[in-house]
Amino acid sequence: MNDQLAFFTVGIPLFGAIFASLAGLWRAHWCQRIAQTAIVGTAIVTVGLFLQVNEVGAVHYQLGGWPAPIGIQFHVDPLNALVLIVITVFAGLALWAAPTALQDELPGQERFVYPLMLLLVTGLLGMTVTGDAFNLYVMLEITSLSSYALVAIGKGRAAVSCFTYIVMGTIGASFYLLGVGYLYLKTGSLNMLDIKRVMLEGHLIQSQTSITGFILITVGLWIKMGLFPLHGWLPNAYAFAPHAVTNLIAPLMTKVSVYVAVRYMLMVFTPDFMLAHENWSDIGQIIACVAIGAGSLIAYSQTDLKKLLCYLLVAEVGYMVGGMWLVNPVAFKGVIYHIVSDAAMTSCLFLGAASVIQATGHRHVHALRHAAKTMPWTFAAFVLGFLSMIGVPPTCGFFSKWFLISGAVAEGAWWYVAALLFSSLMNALIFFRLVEMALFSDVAHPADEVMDMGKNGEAAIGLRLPLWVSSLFVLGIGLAAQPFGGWIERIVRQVGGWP
Amino acid sequence: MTDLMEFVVSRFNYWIYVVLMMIGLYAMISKRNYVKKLIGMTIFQTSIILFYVSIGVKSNATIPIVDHHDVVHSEILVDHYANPLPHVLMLTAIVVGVATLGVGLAVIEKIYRQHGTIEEPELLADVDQT
Amino acid sequence: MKVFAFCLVFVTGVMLVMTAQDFPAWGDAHSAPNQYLSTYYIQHTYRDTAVPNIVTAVLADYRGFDTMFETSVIFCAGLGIAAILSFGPRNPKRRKRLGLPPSAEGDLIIQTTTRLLIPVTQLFALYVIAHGHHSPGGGFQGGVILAASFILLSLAYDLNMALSRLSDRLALLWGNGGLLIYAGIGLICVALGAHFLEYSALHAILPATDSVMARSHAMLGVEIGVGFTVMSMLFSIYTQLVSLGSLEDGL
Amino acid sequence: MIWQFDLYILVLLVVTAIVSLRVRDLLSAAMVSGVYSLLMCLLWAEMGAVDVAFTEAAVGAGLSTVFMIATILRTTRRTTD
Repeated sequence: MNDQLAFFTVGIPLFGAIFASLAGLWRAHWCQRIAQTAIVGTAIVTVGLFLQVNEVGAVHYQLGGWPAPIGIQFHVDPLNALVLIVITVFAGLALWAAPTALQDELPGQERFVYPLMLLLVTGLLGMTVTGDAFNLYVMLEITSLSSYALVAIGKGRAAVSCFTYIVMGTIGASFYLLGVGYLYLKTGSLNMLDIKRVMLEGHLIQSQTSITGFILITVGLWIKMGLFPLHGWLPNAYAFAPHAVTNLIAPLMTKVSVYVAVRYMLMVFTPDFMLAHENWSDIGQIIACVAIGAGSLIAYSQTDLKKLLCYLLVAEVGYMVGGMWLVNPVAFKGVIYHIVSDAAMTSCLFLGAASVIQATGHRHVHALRHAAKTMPWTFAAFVLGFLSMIGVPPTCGFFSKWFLISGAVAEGAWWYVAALLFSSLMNALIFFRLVEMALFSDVAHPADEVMDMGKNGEAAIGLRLPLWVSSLFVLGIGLAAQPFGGWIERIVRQVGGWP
Repeated sequence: MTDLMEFVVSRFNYWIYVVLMMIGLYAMISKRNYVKKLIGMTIFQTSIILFYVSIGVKSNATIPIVDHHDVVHSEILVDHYANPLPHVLMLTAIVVGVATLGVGLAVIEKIYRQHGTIEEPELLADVDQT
Repeated sequence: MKVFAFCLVFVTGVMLVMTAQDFPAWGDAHSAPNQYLSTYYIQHTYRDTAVPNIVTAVLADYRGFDTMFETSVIFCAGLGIAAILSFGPRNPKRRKRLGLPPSAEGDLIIQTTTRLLIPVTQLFALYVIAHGHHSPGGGFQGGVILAASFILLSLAYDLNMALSRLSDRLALLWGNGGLLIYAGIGLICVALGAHFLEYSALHAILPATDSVMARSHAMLGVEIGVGFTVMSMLFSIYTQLVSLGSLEDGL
Repeated sequence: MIWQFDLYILVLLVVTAIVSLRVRDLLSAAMVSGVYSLLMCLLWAEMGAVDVAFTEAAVGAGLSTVFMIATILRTTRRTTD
């Protein structure tokens, strides 16, 4: 049974989606249980897979029994086993919070929402686990389609935002598809490892076609992860989606796209390929610095709580892209660590925002007024997430910044260091603005009257529990930073071929 | 001159694919009407499919269905059959395209139900009001 | 916006045109993509699977996992569109028909012709599904034609008539069923100790087959599953779109 | 394959693509994009990609156009661009 584990990571949520949608035809409340059971099962499988891979090294699973370049194969190394665990854990938290969040917003929609959520998780897991470039496109599309549908279910501006998301998302996915076509044209293969082998053996890696393929894939993934000049769809789509959906897609979708980009850099195009073009690294970093600066600045000007967090997310994407383009093992350690820690803190922050909005009924940042008094527990977890976003030591955000900065210092990329510090500063400013509202609410403010603030209690327990668990993750990942970071660095050196 | 002609003619599929892709991409970005944007999306996606199909073309080759006679009596000559792999990939891409189109049209209907228009400028004005 | 879009598109176009000079000549049988994997498929497909149509064999067997998720994409779209349109305020004032005559009684000639045409269409669709091993076609194309026959029914009569033959509930059931057939065949292979979708293991339970014919038969099963899902989901998408999600009062 | 035929269809493709985006009546635009799909299907059939052509004829020229027309009749067919 051990050699089938890789398949079950994708298989369990897929079958879960089918059965959840079947059950929805008769008993809508079964959907939720099936979805949660499926995600717990997947989590167990991914942990088992992680332990197995950590012991024996990379595992390959041949679908259809055909050997690698002929058929599709799953490629699981310790790095993507880690990402698989991250996906299932935070998807599990989102699904845990989903029933409470859905109750107010979308009553009677469970029979559609849960199967779509499971299909989304299936796609994310598939994108991480697959070793085939075209299969990744199919997985990307199933992820995108389910997220389009989930975003568009929302009320108000959700539909208009979703249309922009569809157009941009299709451009991104099509660019990716075109890039894969260029690689196929040059190598005749679709398997990632095989593409790398053919390109290295035939010295095709510096040909015009391979370079264009790389650019197309990179730009496609940039659109998918919402890097700054291409981020237009992200804030509105995530902010106006139903809370249950935002909790699921905001922590995971951008991270998985970043992971796919990391994988293309390390596994298909080698680090040597990146270093052969000296100005590329600079261009990547300039874009990342602009993204970090712009994301933080726009976030400061937002008055909508969820939208503010979305712009912070845009800045975080800049961190990871900048770290990738430093092309050194320490920076890659920072990127991988940041994927994990950013999933934890965005999960914590968006769950916190969902709790606050659910408890007060308002999405304006003024919803946080009196929060320290009326909902201390919810607010405490929210503060923990935000401290991590700033980078205060015991939390995981500090260590990810630390690793990224030490990677940047080794390369002498001072602008990137400056952008990271600037972003910390801006996050601190935003944080103090929010804390001021929550703590010093004795000073009268017109919003109290208009929004009828200060009379609500804590958020529902169904939202608070996942919120606390995610804030514990924020702390736990930070406390385990040293051994965990060392382990990541060892794996990154192994995968990227650094000594 | 003949070199240039040959150069153009020998790759004209690739030139046209680039032109169609540019038309589709331009429409997706700059058209104000949402249905027009989706038509642009269809053109964009089909142009990529055209690119893939062009990869697999072999001159003097037939469709990729093996002749029983060849199997039994002689060897299968690879050059006689078009490359099947891009065709398989593009079947999947067409399906994905129609699924995306369907979701896009559903979103357009929802937008029209809410705002009564599918023109971007009027829509954004309407959204800002509410 | 237009100038910006034009510049962006122009830069992309120039990059792609420059790259096209590096491509192998058009129709070159010895270019890299036409050599490496494609040679294997052309030479071995018939021996491995006993299916002459290489595209069907690669689609349903060598890259069957892709096709399973392609079916899931359609399923996902059907589910998602039902979810998008089933919710939200319906504003009756805005539901006026633009430039359409009031819905009249169906035309007798059209209805009679449709009644004659539909059985033939559906029979042809079944042929396309079943004969996909030997000629162009397969589950997807057949499913689309089946869906088209139902759409024809709803156009010639009205939406309720077509929905009485294939209601949205039933469509979802069929869609699930088709996907379950596909994934279920894969799971049976796992239960028999092989990899997911490794059809050759099925010869242990299919009577009178060897491992090559087992692949061929399993591919037929898989195509039938694809056909179910595609038919029901595409028809469901049409009914949702044409009635603004209300499932009454079609065109 | 016959390259003259190829070239002719390719030129027509560009023309129909531009027309479908320029025309101001959405219903006509949908119809012209159906014509575009059908030409594309011809081109692929002629290139030997019969399965792809079959699918495009059924999906692109058939169902996609039907979906688009259904939506246009349910919303609006007028546009200013």
